[in-house]
Amino acid sequence: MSLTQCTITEIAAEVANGSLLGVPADYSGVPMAFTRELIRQGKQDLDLFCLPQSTLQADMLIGAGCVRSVETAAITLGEYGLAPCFTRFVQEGQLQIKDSTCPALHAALQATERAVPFSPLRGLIGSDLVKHRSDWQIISNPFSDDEDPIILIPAVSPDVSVIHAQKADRNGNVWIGRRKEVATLIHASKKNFMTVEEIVDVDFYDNEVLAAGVLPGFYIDAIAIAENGAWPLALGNRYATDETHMKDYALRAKTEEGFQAYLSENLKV
Amino acid sequence: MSLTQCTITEIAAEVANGSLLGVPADYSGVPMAFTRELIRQGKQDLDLFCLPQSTLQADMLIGAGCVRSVETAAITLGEYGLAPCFTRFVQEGQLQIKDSTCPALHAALQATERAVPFSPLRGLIGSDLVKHRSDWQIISNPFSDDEDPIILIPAVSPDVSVIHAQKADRNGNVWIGRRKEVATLIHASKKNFMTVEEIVDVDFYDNEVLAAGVLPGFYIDAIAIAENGAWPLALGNRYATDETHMKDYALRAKTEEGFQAYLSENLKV
Amino acid sequence: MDYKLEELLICCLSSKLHSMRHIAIGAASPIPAGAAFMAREQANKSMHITLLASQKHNHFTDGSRELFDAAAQGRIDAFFLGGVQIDGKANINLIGTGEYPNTERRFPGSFGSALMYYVVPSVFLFRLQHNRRSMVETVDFISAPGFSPPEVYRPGGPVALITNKCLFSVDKERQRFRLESLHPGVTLEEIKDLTGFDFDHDRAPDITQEPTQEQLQLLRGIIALEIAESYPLFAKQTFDI
Amino acid sequence: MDYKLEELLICCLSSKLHSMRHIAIGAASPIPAGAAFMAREQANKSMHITLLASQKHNHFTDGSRELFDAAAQGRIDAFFLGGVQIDGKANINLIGTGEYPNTERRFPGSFGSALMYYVVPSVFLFRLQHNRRSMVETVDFISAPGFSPPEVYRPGGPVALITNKCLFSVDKERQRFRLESLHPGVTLEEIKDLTGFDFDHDRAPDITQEPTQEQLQLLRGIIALEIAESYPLFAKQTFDI
Repeated sequence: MSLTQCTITEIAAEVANGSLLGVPADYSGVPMAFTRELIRQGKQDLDLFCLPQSTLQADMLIGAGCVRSVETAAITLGEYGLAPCFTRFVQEGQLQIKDSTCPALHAALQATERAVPFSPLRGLIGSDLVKHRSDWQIISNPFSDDEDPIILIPAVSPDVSVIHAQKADRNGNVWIGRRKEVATLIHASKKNFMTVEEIVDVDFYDNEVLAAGVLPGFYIDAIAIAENGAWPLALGNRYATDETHMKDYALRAKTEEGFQAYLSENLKV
Repeated sequence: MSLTQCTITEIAAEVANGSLLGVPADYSGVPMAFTRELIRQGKQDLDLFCLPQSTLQADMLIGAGCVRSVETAAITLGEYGLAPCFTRFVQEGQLQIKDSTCPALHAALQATERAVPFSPLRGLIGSDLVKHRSDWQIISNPFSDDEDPIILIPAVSPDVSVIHAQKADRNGNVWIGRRKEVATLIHASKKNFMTVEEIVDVDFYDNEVLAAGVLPGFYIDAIAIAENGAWPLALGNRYATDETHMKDYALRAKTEEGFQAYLSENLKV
Repeated sequence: MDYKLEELLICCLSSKLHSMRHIAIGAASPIPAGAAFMAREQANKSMHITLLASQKHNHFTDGSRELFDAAAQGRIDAFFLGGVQIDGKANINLIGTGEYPNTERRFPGSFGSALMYYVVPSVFLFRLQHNRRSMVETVDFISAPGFSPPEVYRPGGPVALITNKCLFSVDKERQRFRLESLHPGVTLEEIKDLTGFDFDHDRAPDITQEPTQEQLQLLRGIIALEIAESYPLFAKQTFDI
Repeated sequence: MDYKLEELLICCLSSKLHSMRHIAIGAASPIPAGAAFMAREQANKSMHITLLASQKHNHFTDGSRELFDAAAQGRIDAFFLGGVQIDGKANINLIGTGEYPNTERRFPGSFGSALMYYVVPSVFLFRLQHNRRSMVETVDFISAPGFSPPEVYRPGGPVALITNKCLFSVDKERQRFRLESLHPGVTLEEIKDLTGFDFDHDRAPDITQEPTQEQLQLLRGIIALEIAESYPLFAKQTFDI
C-alpha cells in the first residue's frame, strides 16, 4: 500500500455535479478548505449526506448555490446559532430537505458497510419524519409472534466522501483516533479523499497504540495536505474554533448580500 | 466511573449453569485462567457463543463436560491441529453444535448492539448451514422489485462475556487496541467481566492516542487481575503462544484419559 | 438568596437525577449538564456522565453512533430533549413551525430524538421560553411522539418537562402533564395563560425548591468549570467565567 | 531445478494474482500467503495484502468483522478457501464427512466461507490432498455452494482450484471445472483416477510452469521470512527457517 498524494483542487475536481457527497459532523474533522474549493469550482446540484449533522460546511455550500438536497439530522452552527443559509433556503423553499434522525443516518451507512440492502432501526414509528420518507419502510418483525412494527432504513452509498484529519503516514494511513464514524462513512462511500494537516514519515502500524486509531489507507483514493484545513472550525485537540470568525459568519450570512460579501472575502486563494 | 475489582473466582461464580457465555477468538484475548476456574467450579450446561470461533477455551470446556451447546464458525487449535475434545464430542454425538459462519456471528451481536431484533446478511443462501438453523429466516428484500432473497440473523445476547486484556486503568477502562470485536461482544452482552495482566494508575482518557483503543468502563461489571491470564495462548504482542504446551495438549487431549490427566495437572491452583 | 434562573433550573433538575447510573447530555444542553454534575457531586459519586459536546466527559470510542447504540441497549438512564414546540401529549417538534417542509421558521432538525425518546427510560424535556408559541396544544411537526401505542417497542419516554416558569411531571397512564411545582414568583394563573395545552395540577401547587447555599457554591465553583469546557458562551453569561 | 511441491504451488498460484489490488488471506493458508507476496514482488508493488494471521500484515482496525465488511463492499479482489471435500459443482465442505451433525470425521467449521465465497470476485480453492475422498462428486455438507441461481446476490465465486496434482480453472457458464495444467510428473490418467467428479480437459493438458530461479530466490529469501511471521511451523518445514 502506498500514499497517493494530490491537491485540494484535484479532490474538488473529482466531485461531479450531481454527486452524493458525504459530509461529517463538526467533531469528525470538517474539510473546510476543500469546501471553499468546491464553491470556487462552482459545483452544482450536490446532494449532501450528513453523518449525522452538519454545520458551516453545509451552510456555506447551500448559501453558495451548490446544493440540490440535504439528508441530515440537523444543520446548526451550535453555540453560534441557527445555520443562516440553511434556514433561509428551507424557509424560501429553495432546498430539498430529507429530514432524518442521527441513528437512521448511521444505520443507512452501516447497511452499505456490510453490503446489505437495509438496516432495521427502533424508534421512529409515530414520528412525522417517517411520513415524509417514502424510502423508509415499516415491516412487521418476522421474529415476533406479536404485532411488532419496525422501520427498515435502506442502504446509502455516497459517491464521494471527504474528511479532514490531523495526520497521514507515509503509506497513506490516516489517524482518526476515536472518531470511528469517519470510518463508517468512508467504508460506505464509493470514493474517498482525505485532507490532513500533515503527512508524517512513519508507518502508524509500527506502533499498536497508534494503530488502534488508524483508518487503513486502502479505503482512501488520495490525500491532500491542507494546513488549518478545518478552519474556522476546530480540529480535535489540535486547534479550537475561531470564535470571532464564527460569530461574524453567523451575523453576516443572515442575508444573501452579507453571505455573498463573506464569500468573496473568504474564497480568495 | 470507578473501577470495581474482583477475583477470577468471583467472576466464575457469576456464570450460572445454563448461561450463554460469550467466547472470544484466539486473537481477541482469551481468558484461559478464568476458563480453568470455570472447570474447577464444575460448571454445567454452558452454551458457548463464539465470536466468531474458539480454540483451546472451548475445547477444554467441552472436554471437561461443562458445555451443552456451541454456536461457532469453527473450533480449532490452528497450527496445532484439530480441537481434539470438540472433534471427539461432536463425532460421538455428545455436543449440540450450532454451526454458523463468521459474519453471521458478528451480525447477531451487531443486532443486539443496536437493540434491533435481527440483522440482514448476504451470502448463506444455498449453504447447508441454513438448513440446520431454524432460527434464521429468509425474506424477500422489501427494497427490491426483483426476486431477491436475503437472510435475517436474529439478535443474540450472551448472558455473560469474559475477555482477557493487557491493561485496565484506575477508573476501570480497558485498553483493547485494534481488537474492536471485543467491544461488539461486550456491547451485546448482559454482564461483562474482564481479566487483565495489570491495572495501571492512570486514566487512559488523559491521552487521546490511548483513548482510541479503549473499551469504556461503564460496560464492564468488574475486573480481575490475571497475570499470564491467556496462557498457554498468546496475548497481543505481550507474550506468544506456549508452543510446547499446545503441542502437548493437542496430543494428550486426543483421548479422554489423556485429557483428564492433562486437566488434573493443569487445574492445580 | 440571590441566584439566576439557570441556577434554579439546574438545581431543580438535579434533584431528579440522583438515582441515575449513566446520564447522557447532547449538544446545546448546558443546564442538563449542570444538573448532572450537581447530582453526581451531591448524591452519587459513581454516576457516569457523558457530555457529547466534551472531549473529557465523553468516553465513547466507537464513533458517534455509540450514544444511540448504548441508549438502545438500555445503558443510558437519562437524556434531555428540547423542543421548538412541545404539546400536551408530550410530542416534541425540533423541526420548525408552520407547514412542513417549507416551514415558516426552520430550526436545526430532529437530531437523535426519534430514537432517544423511545429507548431512554427517563427523558427530561426542557424549554426555556414558556409561552403559547412553544407550549402548544398540538405540535406542527412530530419529531418524536410523547407516547406510543402498545405494539410499538418503547422502553423509554418522557418523565418531566422543565421550563423557565415551572416543572411538569408526566402521568404515563393518563398521557398528560401534571404541574409539579411553580418556580418562585410564578402563579398558577400565569402558567395557564402561557400554556397552550391542558394539564393536571393541585389547587395550590408546590413551589420549586430554591438552590441551597451548598448547591450554589458547588455550581459556581467546580461545576461551572466543567460546564465551561463544553459550553463556553453559556458559562460566561451565567457564571461570568 | 530442485524445488518442493509447496514452492511449485506458490509460484503457480502467484501467476493468477498479478492484477489484484487487495488480496486477503485467512487462517491456515501459508501457500496462498506466499503466492500473494510473490505476486506483489514480481508484478504489482502497490498491491495490498491482508494476512489475517499476522499483526504486521493486517491493517484492519474495526475488529474481525472488517474482513467480511470490506469483502462485501467489493474491496477485496481475491481470497482463498480450502475444503475437506470439494465437488464437481465447486461446492465446498469445511464441516466434515458423513451425516451431519454427528459427522464421522469432524473438521473445524465453515469459518467465513458462507459469505466470502459469495462476495469476493476471485476465490481460489486449494486442497493439498488430491484424492477421491477430497475431490468428490457431491459434498456431504455444503459449507458454501460453488454457484447460485440468478436471483441470489452473488458478485463473487470460484475461479480456480489448485491441488498437489494439478490446477483447475472454473468455467462459470458450464459450472464445471476445467483442467488447466498438470503439475510436473502427473498424468491426466492419474488425475482422472484421483478425482471423484467429471471435469473438462484438453486431450494433452499443459504442464504447470515450474518456478524460475528468480522466484525461488525470492521465495526462500524475503518471502519465507514474511510467511514465518504468521506460519512458523510451515516456514520451518518448507524453508527450514
